[in-house]
Amino acid sequence: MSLLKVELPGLALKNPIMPASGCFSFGKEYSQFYDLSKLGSIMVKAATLHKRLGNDTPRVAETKSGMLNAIGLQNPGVETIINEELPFLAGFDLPVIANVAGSTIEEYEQVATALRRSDIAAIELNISCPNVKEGGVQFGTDPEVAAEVTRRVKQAANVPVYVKLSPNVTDIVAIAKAVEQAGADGLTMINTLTGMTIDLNKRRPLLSNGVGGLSGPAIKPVAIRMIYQVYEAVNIPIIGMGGVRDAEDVLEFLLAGASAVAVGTANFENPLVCSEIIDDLPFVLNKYGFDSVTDAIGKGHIDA
Amino acid sequence: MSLLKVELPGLALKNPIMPASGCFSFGKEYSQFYDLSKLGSIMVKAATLHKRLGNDTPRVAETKSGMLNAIGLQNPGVETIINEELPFLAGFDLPVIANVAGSTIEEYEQVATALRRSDIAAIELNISCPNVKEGGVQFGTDPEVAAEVTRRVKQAANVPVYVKLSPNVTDIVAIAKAVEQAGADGLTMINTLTGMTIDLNKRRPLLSNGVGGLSGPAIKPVAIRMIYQVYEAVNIPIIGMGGVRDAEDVLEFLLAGASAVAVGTANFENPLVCSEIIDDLPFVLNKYGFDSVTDAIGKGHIDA
Amino acid sequence: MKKLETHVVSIENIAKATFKLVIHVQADMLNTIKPGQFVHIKVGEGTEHMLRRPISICDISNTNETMTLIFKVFGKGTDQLAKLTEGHAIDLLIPCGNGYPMDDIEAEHVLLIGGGIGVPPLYYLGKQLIKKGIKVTSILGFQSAADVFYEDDFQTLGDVFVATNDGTYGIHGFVTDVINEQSLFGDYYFSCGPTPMLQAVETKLKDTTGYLSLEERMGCGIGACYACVVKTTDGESTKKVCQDGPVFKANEVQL
Amino acid sequence: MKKLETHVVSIENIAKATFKLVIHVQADMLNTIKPGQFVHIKVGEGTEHMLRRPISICDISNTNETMTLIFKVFGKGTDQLAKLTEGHAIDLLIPCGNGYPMDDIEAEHVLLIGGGIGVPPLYYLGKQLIKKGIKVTSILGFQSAADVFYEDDFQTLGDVFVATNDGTYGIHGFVTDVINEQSLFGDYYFSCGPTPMLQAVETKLKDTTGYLSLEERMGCGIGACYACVVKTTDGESTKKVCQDGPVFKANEVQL
Ligand SMILES: Cc1cc2nc3c(=O)[nH]c(=O)nc-3n(C[C@H](O)[C@H](O)[C@H](O)COP(=O)(O)OP(=O)(O)OC[C@H]3O[C@@H](n4cnc5c(N)ncnc54)[C@H](O)[C@@H]3O)c2cc1C
Ligand SMILES: Cc1cc2nc3c(=O)[nH]c(=O)nc-3n(C[C@H](O)[C@H](O)[C@H](O)COP(=O)(O)OP(=O)(O)OC[C@H]3O[C@@H](n4cnc5c(N)ncnc54)[C@H](O)[C@@H]3O)c2cc1C
Ligand SMILES: Cc1cc2nc3c(=O)[nH]c(=O)nc-3n(C[C@H](O)[C@H](O)[C@H](O)COP(=O)(O)O)c2cc1C
Ligand SMILES: Cc1cc2nc3c(=O)[nH]c(=O)nc-3n(C[C@H](O)[C@H](O)[C@H](O)COP(=O)(O)O)c2cc1C
Ligand code: FES
Ligand code: FES
Repeated sequence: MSLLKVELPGLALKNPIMPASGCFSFGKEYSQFYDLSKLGSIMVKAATLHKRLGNDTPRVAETKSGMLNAIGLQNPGVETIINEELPFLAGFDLPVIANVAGSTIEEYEQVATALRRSDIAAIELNISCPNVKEGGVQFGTDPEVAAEVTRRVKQAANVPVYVKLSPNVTDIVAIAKAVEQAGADGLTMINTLTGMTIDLNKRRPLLSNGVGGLSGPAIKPVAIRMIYQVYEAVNIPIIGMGGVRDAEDVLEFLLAGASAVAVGTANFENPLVCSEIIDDLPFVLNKYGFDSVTDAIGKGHIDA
Repeated sequence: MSLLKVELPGLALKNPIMPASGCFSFGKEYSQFYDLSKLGSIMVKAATLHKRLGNDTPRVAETKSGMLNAIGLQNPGVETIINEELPFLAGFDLPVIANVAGSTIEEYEQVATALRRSDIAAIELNISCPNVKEGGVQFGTDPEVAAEVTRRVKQAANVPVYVKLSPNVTDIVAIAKAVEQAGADGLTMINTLTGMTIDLNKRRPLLSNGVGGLSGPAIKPVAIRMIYQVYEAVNIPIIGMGGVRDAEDVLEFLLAGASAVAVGTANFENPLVCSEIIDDLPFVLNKYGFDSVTDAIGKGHIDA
Repeated sequence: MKKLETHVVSIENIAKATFKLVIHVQADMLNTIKPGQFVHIKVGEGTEHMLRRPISICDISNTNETMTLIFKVFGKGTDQLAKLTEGHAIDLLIPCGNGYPMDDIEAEHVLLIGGGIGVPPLYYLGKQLIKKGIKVTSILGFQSAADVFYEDDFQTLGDVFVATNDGTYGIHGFVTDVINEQSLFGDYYFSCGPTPMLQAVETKLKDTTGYLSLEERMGCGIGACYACVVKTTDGESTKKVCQDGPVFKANEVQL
Repeated sequence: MKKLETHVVSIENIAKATFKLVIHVQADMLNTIKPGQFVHIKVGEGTEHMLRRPISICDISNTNETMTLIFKVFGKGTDQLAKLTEGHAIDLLIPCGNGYPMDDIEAEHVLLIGGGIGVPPLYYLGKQLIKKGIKVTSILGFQSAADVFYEDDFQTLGDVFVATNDGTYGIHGFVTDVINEQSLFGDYYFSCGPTPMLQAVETKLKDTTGYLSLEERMGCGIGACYACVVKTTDGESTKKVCQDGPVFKANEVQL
């Protein structure tokens, strides 16, 4: 299956498919459905310095071809993750990408520092979580702040750092360039769009947090547009995500400029989706005349 | 049907439902399906100073629970619109909202000035069209520029001016406040989200324009969120839009803070949709315990 | 747990907006199912509904190789499920959640206390309890006469008391009113229904060992997304309804 | 034009990925239909597909009160239409577009030149032409043998020449090759098919009066959204395929 191989900083991927952060926990539950070693990689759930209990429920709501979530970064804290969650994944043949979150630049640094003692292959720096009062999206909407977090986490980390961009900005290219200059090894995009739905009976926002992050097929056109624009402006690789649920979606992300693709919401619809996409991808590449994944990357651009 | 009545600057609406600009042309085609006098109002297609032929085709693409369009403001120019299109609407009992676009502040002013000689009830100032190279969205992404266009068009116009906001911004509240301060009589929101889809066979963006505007149910959560946030920050009324296709959607927009609601993409799915919503709305208001449309406006807010 | 693509054997409207859906499931899968578990159902085939819907398992039949679900039309998803017809394909995650602790029960007389769409899972539970020689008394609460279902089926398990909120059928009032009026007691209780009912039951029967089945909006349904958490009583940690529940010991979590 | 909610009478796979769909339509509506018009079909019931799909009217039967469409599975929407079954509901805008100018034709011998899914609308046109006593010769182009459909039906109208691009059936080549080889001519032609074919036909038959039916991606399908425009030959203005077309006089618009 060498036609599916992709080499990215820190990540020798046997295929470009991985579950997106927050949608796959630390893998254990989905390992009931298929062998996780089949995956290109796994982006595990966000880690903060200390345990967080997250937001009140309801935390999710369905929307047309999408969903809103406001989990609020619930996690047991980075130490527990290193000691109790990551060892399970060591039993599989795949590089792990840790998702790092925080409320302050210092917290981001501390989480990245703690992760030096783990076996992860890369860090996904989450400066784009819209579902927490402090920390998260404000780091991802200002190019200078985004660059500063990136710089500090790069110094703290001993693995390549991929910065996860927020789509809730006027100019995604400016943020992408700023974090590239600050030393990011790659980008992951997009995180969720900030949205809301109102419960007509209760006359209040349905999610206890008020707003939540919109994900799923509904947002795919926004993801493709942003990846397309950023691909033309930066020289670091992009891991794409936003609404992927089949191998043709994956090819569309590759053409837009992604070098690998993560799948989030679609795991809830179909727990086997990543495995099925990996099976289908060779046929889809072939159908559209591509020799390999790397052959398709960026090929949707005018001057490609 | 006084329970459906809403009074807005320049607009005495018998009900809060109107077709959204660009999705209903100047009404003639849809008048085959029902009597346009049934509508609360109509937002007609964008007018620029001179005739524009718009973008090359393909101009539309379907996406999951939505669509992309890049019509490119094709229109016969404001004079022809006044002389040949608007007279048809004079035969119906409804206030007309003209949509004003341009490539320069001067063009916006000139279109608004020309419209003094027409019978419109209000202007919708379109500073948020993502589908033209010049003019459009850049006026809608910077608060100061948005305020300046608003000020100049307010001076030129002899009817209330509603400013149509772009959702493609980091901080929609800042833009809303800026145009309120500049004298806007109301807001209409949201215009389309910038998106893209790639043709896997051609290996190029499907729309000839590359990017297009994403509309339809897919974007409703983003529209609700933005209206909810802006409602808490301004004192001028909001006409809401984005993904509406039934009377429950309309109620959700009212609860979020919209005083009236426009329907765009859903007209393509169902040419009778506005008429059907107007029929259903009294029952839906009743089902959820509201005495009237005005009773529901803003009632989804915590302190309502 | 498995993703199972199977088909509808029958569907029937058994009460106001309430449907009994019988689905083909092979015996080897049925044998793994414990009372109180649920299935997570895909609505339709496309992307319009990205989230599955959790529905409790109401009954199973090894002979027919079927599973019965009872659901009420609540929103767009259950409305679409109600339009399923015989032979139509259906896609489930099965079985989900923990179920009632059948092995550890040392009881002689169990109260089954169900409200509305909380009634269904208690039926299969009751069947299993009487198989173990345990006496079962059922207290079923509904909105009104038109909503009542499965009274006869529960009758085959033991005594049944039906209450309606508006008094149009059975006893007028809530399930807790029935417990008061009839001075019912058991050495164990199992309850499923709306949260206010569970709270009332938990308070009323505070000296009896009890288990409650909870509802929460779900994403994955398998424990991976943290959508469906409830706080433990001490407020220090959370449990997942889809994985640690839906059945919890009374007073284990905050209602 | 009307929004019509009706049902499927029959559906049949008649060639590779090609389906013949017969729909119930009442006679009073059928009487308004002109050859070359199309219907705009809603795909599924939910929001997943917000845009309708334009499909040409291939035939109508007043006696049966039916309309026939022939379509090829191309993407997700036509794939879903292919899964329709007898009796299933279907929602159409009908009739759309202008159709071929039947009343103004002063011709003795008309060439019908169709390619692939451009073939269907020519059938009902041909039927109407021979009713007017006009001689019809059909030239139908397909990819390969497996794609050929409706040859026998066209045979009832007059001479038929079938060409396939790969030579697996009929004449090897394009429809314009057939016109060359067989030295076919008429005093009028009507053509429908892929743009490169229409361009070749327009050039080849530049001295004959002709009408072309075009395809363009559509939004509304009724003339209100400006999605489906084509530039007029002078480049100064546009026409809408859905309203001014789909049939245009040769050389009226830029292909
Ligand atoms: C463990 C469990 C077992 C259940 N068993 C049954 C049963 O046997 N019979 C029955 O009729 N109902 C049962 N329910 C409730 C049922 O899941 C909801 O009524 C249903 O999901 C509503 O979907 P909808 O599309 O009609 O509503 P919508 O409001 O359109 O649904 C939108 C979203 O909200 C979620 N949602 C809405 N209400 C609930 C709810 N009460 N609980 C969980 N999610 C909800 C939906 O799953 C969906 O994701 C159970 C719920 C849980 C958690
Ligand atoms: C006036 C007219 C008459 C037609 N008549 C027939 C016919 O009789 N038989 C037949 O098989 N096909 C016909 N077509 C083409 C048919 O409409 C497309 O094949 C179909 O819309 C593809 O939809 P899809 O969902 O399978 O493809 P997708 O690619 O999934 O569709 C996505 C979107 O693109 C649009 N689209 C894709 N291809 C085309 C196309 N070639 N023309 C217009 N829109 C397109 C779809 O309508 C939809 O909005 C006709 C087209 C037009 C404009
Ligand atoms: C329930 C849920 C939880 C998520 N949690 C995280 C998270 O902890 N960290 C993060 O970076 N992104 C998180 N995301 C965002 C996803 O990783 C992904 O960027 C987004 O959902 C878009 O992809 P999709 O459309 O395939 O879901 C979460 C998304 C969902 C739906
Ligand atoms: C085909 C099309 C054309 C549009 N043209 C215009 C326009 O000319 N001026 C404008 O302000 N908005 C235009 N819009 C945006 C709509 O008015 C509306 O803001 C948007 O589509 C969201 O509403 P919807 O989801 O109900 O379609 C257009 C939208 C579509 C789909
Ligand atoms: S629904 Fe995902 S953890 Fe329970
Ligand atoms: S499809 Fe809307 S104008 Fe033709």
